[in-house]
Amino acid sequence: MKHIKAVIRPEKLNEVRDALDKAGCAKGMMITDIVGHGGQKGIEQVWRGEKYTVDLLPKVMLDLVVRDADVPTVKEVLLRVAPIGEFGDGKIFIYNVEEVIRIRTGETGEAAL
Amino acid sequence: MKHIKAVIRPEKLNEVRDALDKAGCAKGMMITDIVGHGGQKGIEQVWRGEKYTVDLLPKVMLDLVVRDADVPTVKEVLLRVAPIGEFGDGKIFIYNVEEVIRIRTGETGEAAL
Amino acid sequence: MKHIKAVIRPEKLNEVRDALDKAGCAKGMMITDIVGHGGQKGIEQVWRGEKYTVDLLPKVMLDLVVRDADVPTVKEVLLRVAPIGEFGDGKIFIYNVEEVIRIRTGETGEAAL
Amino acid sequence: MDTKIVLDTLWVLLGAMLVFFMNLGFALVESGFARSKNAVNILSKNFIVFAVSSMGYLLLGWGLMFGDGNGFIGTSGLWFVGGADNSPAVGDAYQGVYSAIAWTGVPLWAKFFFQLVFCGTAATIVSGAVAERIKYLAFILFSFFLTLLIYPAVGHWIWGGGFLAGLGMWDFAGSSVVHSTGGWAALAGILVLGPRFGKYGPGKRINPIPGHSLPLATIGAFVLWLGWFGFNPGSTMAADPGAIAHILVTTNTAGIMGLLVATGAAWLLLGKPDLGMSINGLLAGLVAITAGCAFVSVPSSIIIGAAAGLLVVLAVVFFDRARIDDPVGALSVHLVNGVFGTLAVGLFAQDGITGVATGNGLFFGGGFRLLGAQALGVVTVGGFVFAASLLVWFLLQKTMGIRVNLKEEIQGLDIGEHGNVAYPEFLIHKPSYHVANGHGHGGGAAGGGR
Amino acid sequence: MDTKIVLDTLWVLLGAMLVFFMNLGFALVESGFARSKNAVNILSKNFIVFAVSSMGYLLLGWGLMFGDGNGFIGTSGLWFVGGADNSPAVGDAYQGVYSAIAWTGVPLWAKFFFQLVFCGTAATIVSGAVAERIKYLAFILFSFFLTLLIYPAVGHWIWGGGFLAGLGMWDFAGSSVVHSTGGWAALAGILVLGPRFGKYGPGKRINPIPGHSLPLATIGAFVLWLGWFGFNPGSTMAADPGAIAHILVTTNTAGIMGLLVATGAAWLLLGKPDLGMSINGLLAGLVAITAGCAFVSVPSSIIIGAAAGLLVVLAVVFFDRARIDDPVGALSVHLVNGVFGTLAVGLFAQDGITGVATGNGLFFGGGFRLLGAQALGVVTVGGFVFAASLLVWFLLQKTMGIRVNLKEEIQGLDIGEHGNVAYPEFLIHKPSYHVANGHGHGGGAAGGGR
Amino acid sequence: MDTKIVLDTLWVLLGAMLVFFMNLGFALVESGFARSKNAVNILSKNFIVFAVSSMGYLLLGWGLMFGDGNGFIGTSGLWFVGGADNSPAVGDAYQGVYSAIAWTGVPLWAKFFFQLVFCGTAATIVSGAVAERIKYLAFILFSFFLTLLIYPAVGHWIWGGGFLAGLGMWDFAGSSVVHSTGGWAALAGILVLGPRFGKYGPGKRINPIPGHSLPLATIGAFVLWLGWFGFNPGSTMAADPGAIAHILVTTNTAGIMGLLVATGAAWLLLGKPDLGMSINGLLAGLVAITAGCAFVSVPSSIIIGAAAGLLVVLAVVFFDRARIDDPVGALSVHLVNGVFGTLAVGLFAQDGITGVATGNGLFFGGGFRLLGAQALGVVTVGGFVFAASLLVWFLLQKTMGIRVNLKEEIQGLDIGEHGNVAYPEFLIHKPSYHVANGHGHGGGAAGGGR
Ligand SMILES: Nc1ncnc2c1ncn2[C@@H]1O[C@H](COP(=O)(O)OP(=O)(O)O)[C@@H](O)[C@H]1O
Ligand SMILES: Nc1ncnc2c1ncn2[C@@H]1O[C@H](COP(=O)(O)OP(=O)(O)O)[C@@H](O)[C@H]1O
Ligand SMILES: Nc1ncnc2c1ncn2[C@@H]1O[C@H](COP(=O)(O)OP(=O)(O)O)[C@@H](O)[C@H]1O
Repeated sequence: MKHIKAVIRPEKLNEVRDALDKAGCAKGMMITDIVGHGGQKGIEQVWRGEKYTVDLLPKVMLDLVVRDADVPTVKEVLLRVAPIGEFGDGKIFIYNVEEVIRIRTGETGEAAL
Repeated sequence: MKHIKAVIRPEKLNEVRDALDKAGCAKGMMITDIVGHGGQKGIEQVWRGEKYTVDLLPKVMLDLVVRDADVPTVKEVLLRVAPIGEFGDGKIFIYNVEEVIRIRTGETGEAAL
Repeated sequence: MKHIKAVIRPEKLNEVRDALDKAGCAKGMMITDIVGHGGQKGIEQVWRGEKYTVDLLPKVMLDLVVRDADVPTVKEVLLRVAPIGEFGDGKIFIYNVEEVIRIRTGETGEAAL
Repeated sequence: MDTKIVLDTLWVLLGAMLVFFMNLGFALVESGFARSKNAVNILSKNFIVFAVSSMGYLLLGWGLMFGDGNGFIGTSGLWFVGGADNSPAVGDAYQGVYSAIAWTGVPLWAKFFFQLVFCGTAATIVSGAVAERIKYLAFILFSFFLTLLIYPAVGHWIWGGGFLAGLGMWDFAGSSVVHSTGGWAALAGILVLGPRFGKYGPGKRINPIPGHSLPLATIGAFVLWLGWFGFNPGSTMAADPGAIAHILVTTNTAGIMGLLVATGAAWLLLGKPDLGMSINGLLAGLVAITAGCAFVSVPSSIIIGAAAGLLVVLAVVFFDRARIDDPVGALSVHLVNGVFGTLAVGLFAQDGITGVATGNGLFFGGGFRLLGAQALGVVTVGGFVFAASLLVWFLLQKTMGIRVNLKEEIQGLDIGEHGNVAYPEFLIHKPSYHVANGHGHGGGAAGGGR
Repeated sequence: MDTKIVLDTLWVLLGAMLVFFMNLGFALVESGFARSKNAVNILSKNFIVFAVSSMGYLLLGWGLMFGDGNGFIGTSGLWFVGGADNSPAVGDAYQGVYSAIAWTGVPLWAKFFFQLVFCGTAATIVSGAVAERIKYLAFILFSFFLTLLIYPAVGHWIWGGGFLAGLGMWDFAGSSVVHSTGGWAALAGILVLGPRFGKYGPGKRINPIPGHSLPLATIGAFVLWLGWFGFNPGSTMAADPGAIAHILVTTNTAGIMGLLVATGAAWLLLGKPDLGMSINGLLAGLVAITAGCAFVSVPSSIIIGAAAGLLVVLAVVFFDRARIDDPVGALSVHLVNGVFGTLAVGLFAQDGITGVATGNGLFFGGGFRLLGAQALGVVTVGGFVFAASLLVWFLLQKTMGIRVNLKEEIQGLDIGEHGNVAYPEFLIHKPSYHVANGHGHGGGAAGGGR
Repeated sequence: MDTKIVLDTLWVLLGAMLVFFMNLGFALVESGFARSKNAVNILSKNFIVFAVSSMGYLLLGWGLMFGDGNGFIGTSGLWFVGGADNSPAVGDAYQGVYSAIAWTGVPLWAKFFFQLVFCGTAATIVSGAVAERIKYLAFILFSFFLTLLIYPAVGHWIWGGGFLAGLGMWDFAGSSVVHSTGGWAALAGILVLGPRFGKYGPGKRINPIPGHSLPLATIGAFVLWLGWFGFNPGSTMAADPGAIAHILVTTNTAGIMGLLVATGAAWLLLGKPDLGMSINGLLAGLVAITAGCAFVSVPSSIIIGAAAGLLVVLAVVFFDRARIDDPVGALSVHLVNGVFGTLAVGLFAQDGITGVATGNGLFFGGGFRLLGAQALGVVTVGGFVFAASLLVWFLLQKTMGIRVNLKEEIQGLDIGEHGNVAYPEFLIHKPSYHVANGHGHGGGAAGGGR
């Protein structure tokens, strides 16, 4: 099994979820609100007369653990739906998972996904 | 060393921590508030006349890096304490960790846990 | 490529970012607000007459995916800048990353970092 | 100094202060009902709107509304409240150009400030309805024209000795003058602006967009409730004990009935007693009694309030079905119940109940005479305010544009319009949900966290 | 119109508005002191409770309290404030069935509204004490009975010409009538409901459950402080300059002493000047001076306030040790200090200090006569309200149930009872802690984030 | 009872209550403008400061300010407002030791409470300026000395029949007595304390430290706006209809001009209409008109307010460049505009405009006489308050220390000083940013989340 970590724009979350649902390859997911930076530049703000740039921008981190066979589909979906074509579209990182257990039943392996 | 990521019900966090303490196998942990979904269905809400279902539910993500030898104990504790027997009890994912360093001292490996 | 997860003191975040910038080895990062505990003791608080100790302290989790060649530099920077020499300085965990993709362009591998 | 003048001035100024404080109430209800990414924008609008109204009404609005003139508009003492006036003289002793308001024996500046806070209320109603997509500057300019020209015209007709008053229309504290005027102006704005991005999906799909803070909204509701005790009883503009006590009780009674009935209706229809609907219910009851608070009995106020509570629930659902996107329910509260309240005078009025010779309403044997006058007022005010507002909105749209661009709307107006965020230290995320009447994930691409 | 009537009416209505505004204060203190997952529920309760009280008191409460009758209850003009009454006539000129309150020369509806806001206060006190576990509907029904029957009975005895007044008991603005009545009703509710899940662990373990927003609670405290300037000085129900100025100062002085002493006591006992305790201290001082504000000197008000500040700290600790789970400290503030304040009249009263012939208290040479009457009042009110409330709570429990189920309690009442959450966009998590007097992680299974 | 006494008392107490409520306004503006990790501390300071002021002013402050004495200080009836006094007698009928305030015919306790709330305002101004680094106890003690000694001295000179009044200086509602006094005391405190950790970087670098909640700050601004309608019109201490209506309008007009001009200036200078600056602009306009509200015309109030709106924007920038770290802009609002407002009387006064014989200001043909007196007042008050405050701050620093240690400052004062956190359930993080005028990441080591 693989762990796919995708950092995406918060406003794309719902679209991505819909697309993954349709592709039938995301049985479960974890969503974390993070801030990050990569190539994207920051947002200018003002505080009572002083300008500054908030350079850590809000992103959504999507963590999916999927069967090895589903990895290509998930990648394809993400690359299709998540970008708007500007800096800040995000990245995908893939890791190996050694074991998965469903807490409710104790099932392990792909059955637990 | 292994990284054990457990997604559990927020209301079980304290019980789980107590049990891990007692089992003596969690020297440190990282706790993140996430939202997620798996088999559990959402919560119905109302906003001035419109009903909707919040389908991403709050979960707590517990990240523990432990000695290989402690993995079975941690699994046992989690499977015993975390579930209430309904959808939404959560999952356990296990990963390999290549290196650990304690920032304060620079110690590495199991000594750093 | 390696995934370096560093749990540090929130008040050290900016210094660490500056130092990583200078070292030129952090093209991007993910920052998550977590709570955790390790060796550090909690903070005493009061609520209308009852004392208690908040034992999960706020930490910042810094996730960097870097080229293998950059790992030593990042470690060096973190060990130099992040600690104040007291319990609670945090830890570094290193994992293997199997694949990286830049969502905007579809580039993969080190080119995507 | 004549004691009555002192007493009346104290009462008028106390009332005016309470109504002024309603600006805070509106600011909080509206920002609580909106998303956090637009909270600074809404607070800014509600913060500046009273300043803008103060300018517009001082500059010209007061003169148009109360200056002597014809049945349609004031033509004397127009600028800067600068006409001749020997207030607090009343009746025959009065000499000046603001004779339509010479019945109340308080100093000119007391009259002005009291009328100003009402004018400001009309402007602030618009704010919530056009929230989460309008340009800050466009809102400021619209408010200026509303308080400079549109509101004063309507006010002249009904309170400034104009033709509607002459035709026997009664609006004690402004269900029409203030609330429906604000409501019609808001409706015009909503239609020109269009709905918020992501509010309506394909087909019949309606995406609820929950507000970000019910505590803020609730504080606002209480502040408005308090303010209404200045709004209605204060509109006697005289410290008449019997009248003000009566009005206070009819006002409160209608408000609580609106609250109770809207809560109950939501409970029955939706299965849960939704707090947002309870708040709208209270406000609906208060708006509905505003025209008639001095003309109807306490039992009648129970009925009016209860009807308002039901109306507001239905209206909220109606406007959503009609795809008229009103983020805070301003139309359902102020427009629908402003109209209803004005008509209710024609139904429930009892001649002279607090001393005013309104004649009786339909239910008290007065026949259709009063109801007819009220209906005429409703239609005239509605037609004029809606048309005039449409015109102003269109002019603004053609010249400067009134809607922020899509990217800014998605990111939130706070950054785009103000360079501020409301809560810089809090972790904020957009809730994700499924909608009962649609499929897929709610909000679609309706925009991310902060 | 008689000038005195106008003056008195203005003062009474100003006071009433300030007391009305205390509803906001209670809403904020209580919701700030509770967890965010129950905030909508508490706001909803405090929002609807004044509506329910308005109904109950209009329907029958006023009649039972002030209708002419016997020493125990009013029996005339019971329904809908509908009895004969020629207010604002006073004294011999008065003709009507509400003669117990004919001493104040204001219109009937002014009397009604002023008394209503006090009745509403009693009901709102209960809300905080039973927070975080009671069913919304059960609270609504209890409030209805409280304001329809229980409060009016007590009110009749003390303010409605009933037997306690006859026995020489004095309660100027309601330490007993309002605060201890609310407190006893709350105590009964707490006992029937039981503590919140997770509040008490095995052995002696007490888990503190911190509230979610000290800013909300602090806003509430300031609003209550302001409101008390209507509560106490307004209770003259007449614009008597010397008396109202005196009462304003004794009220403020007792409040600040409560605040200072409670802060100091917390600082010494706990090592830190806990803001929550400061807030409770202020309120304790204000409650304690409520009975005696018009009967004691400014120096005495210093002592009463200081004692209240100490009492409230001890009471908070006591109730927690006794496992009586009162999330906001309502018992410590309103019950304990309502009782103390009533007794304090028997100690500190100075005959005629603002013109009322109370006789002197124990410390001013009056012996035990007054103190005895006060004590009798305390016991009678306590016995009756506690018993009657227990009965109502039991009936509600048997018929509809008064406590939400455990799952709902853990998830939070906002979702279960209202289908709303207070802050849909904020990331919220339950703080995790160790308790000084226990072991293991605090809150045990006391429920997760949102 | 003389009707005028009743009327005046009602007005004075209403004004006093409104000014009292400004404590809430200050608490919210200041805590909203500060970081969440210090919110409990700021709320605690603002909550206790009125209690401390009440003590200090009751104990001795009132006596020093209004007790008969010499031109510099009161010497009779010093303690506990205990001197002989037959208020509400006025003029020749007055017998007592507080003759400087015998012109207003209200009871002694009404005079006291009204003056107390002004004294409390001066103390609360300091709170914001020294925020986020001062020890709670040090602030309490400073406030005590300020209200016990420093404020009363200045008050005596100007309002207590002292030498500045004798020299023809006029300060109607306290631009100098209250606002600049608070401002100078704050400046002294800031200089002794030094800037917050992380505020200024190497070179010219200035790190903005955004406040944590603009909604809180906005609520506060509205509450202050309302409060000012008590502050200025109430300072007639008599229910004089013409005067109070006039003052109300000049007050509001100056406030809105401050708001509009500051918003516009920020828009032009920074590209965005920053809400924080709008709030400071409103307050600047209100402070600037405070001295002259009864002495200038409505058109003049427009100019004064507009100038204040510009001044405050420049002052905020100036103090930051000068590395005088004032987290909430208290100096720019209260000190700069308190001074400006005092001088503005010398420019814009029109003799007898509301009946007071001030003589004309420079722009109305009065020459430099009045302006000279005002300038003398500004310098004298500034010199004395600054020096006396410096002394007190130094004494506190030497004995107990006035600044929390660095670790506590970084962690936040809420934990260190109070053992509380403002929002225990919310996830809070420090925003990270780059500053336009520096390099590297803003806030440097300026401290983490909570
Ligand atoms: N090397 C990296 N390690 C960790 N996170 C990264 C890395 N690169 C990017 N990210 C995350 O992805 C988000 C989007 O990346 P971004 O630089 O905006 O993409 P791009 O510029 O390639 O379009 C960042 O905000 C950050 O959180
Ligand atoms: N395949 C997965 N990948 C990532 N996270 C998952 C996955 N499956 C479940 N989760 C996480 O675990 C949580 C609990 O899972 P859930 O489906 O409720 O468990 P189950 O239905 O098996 O009892 C989810 O909310 C989600 O955050
Ligand atoms: N074994 C571990 N697994 C997961 N997270 C850990 C572990 N040890 C420490 N941490 C994280 O690192 C943070 C800092 O660790 P801490 O114990 O304070 O370091 P030390 O005591 O070694 O200086 C903790 O709050 C926790 O979030």
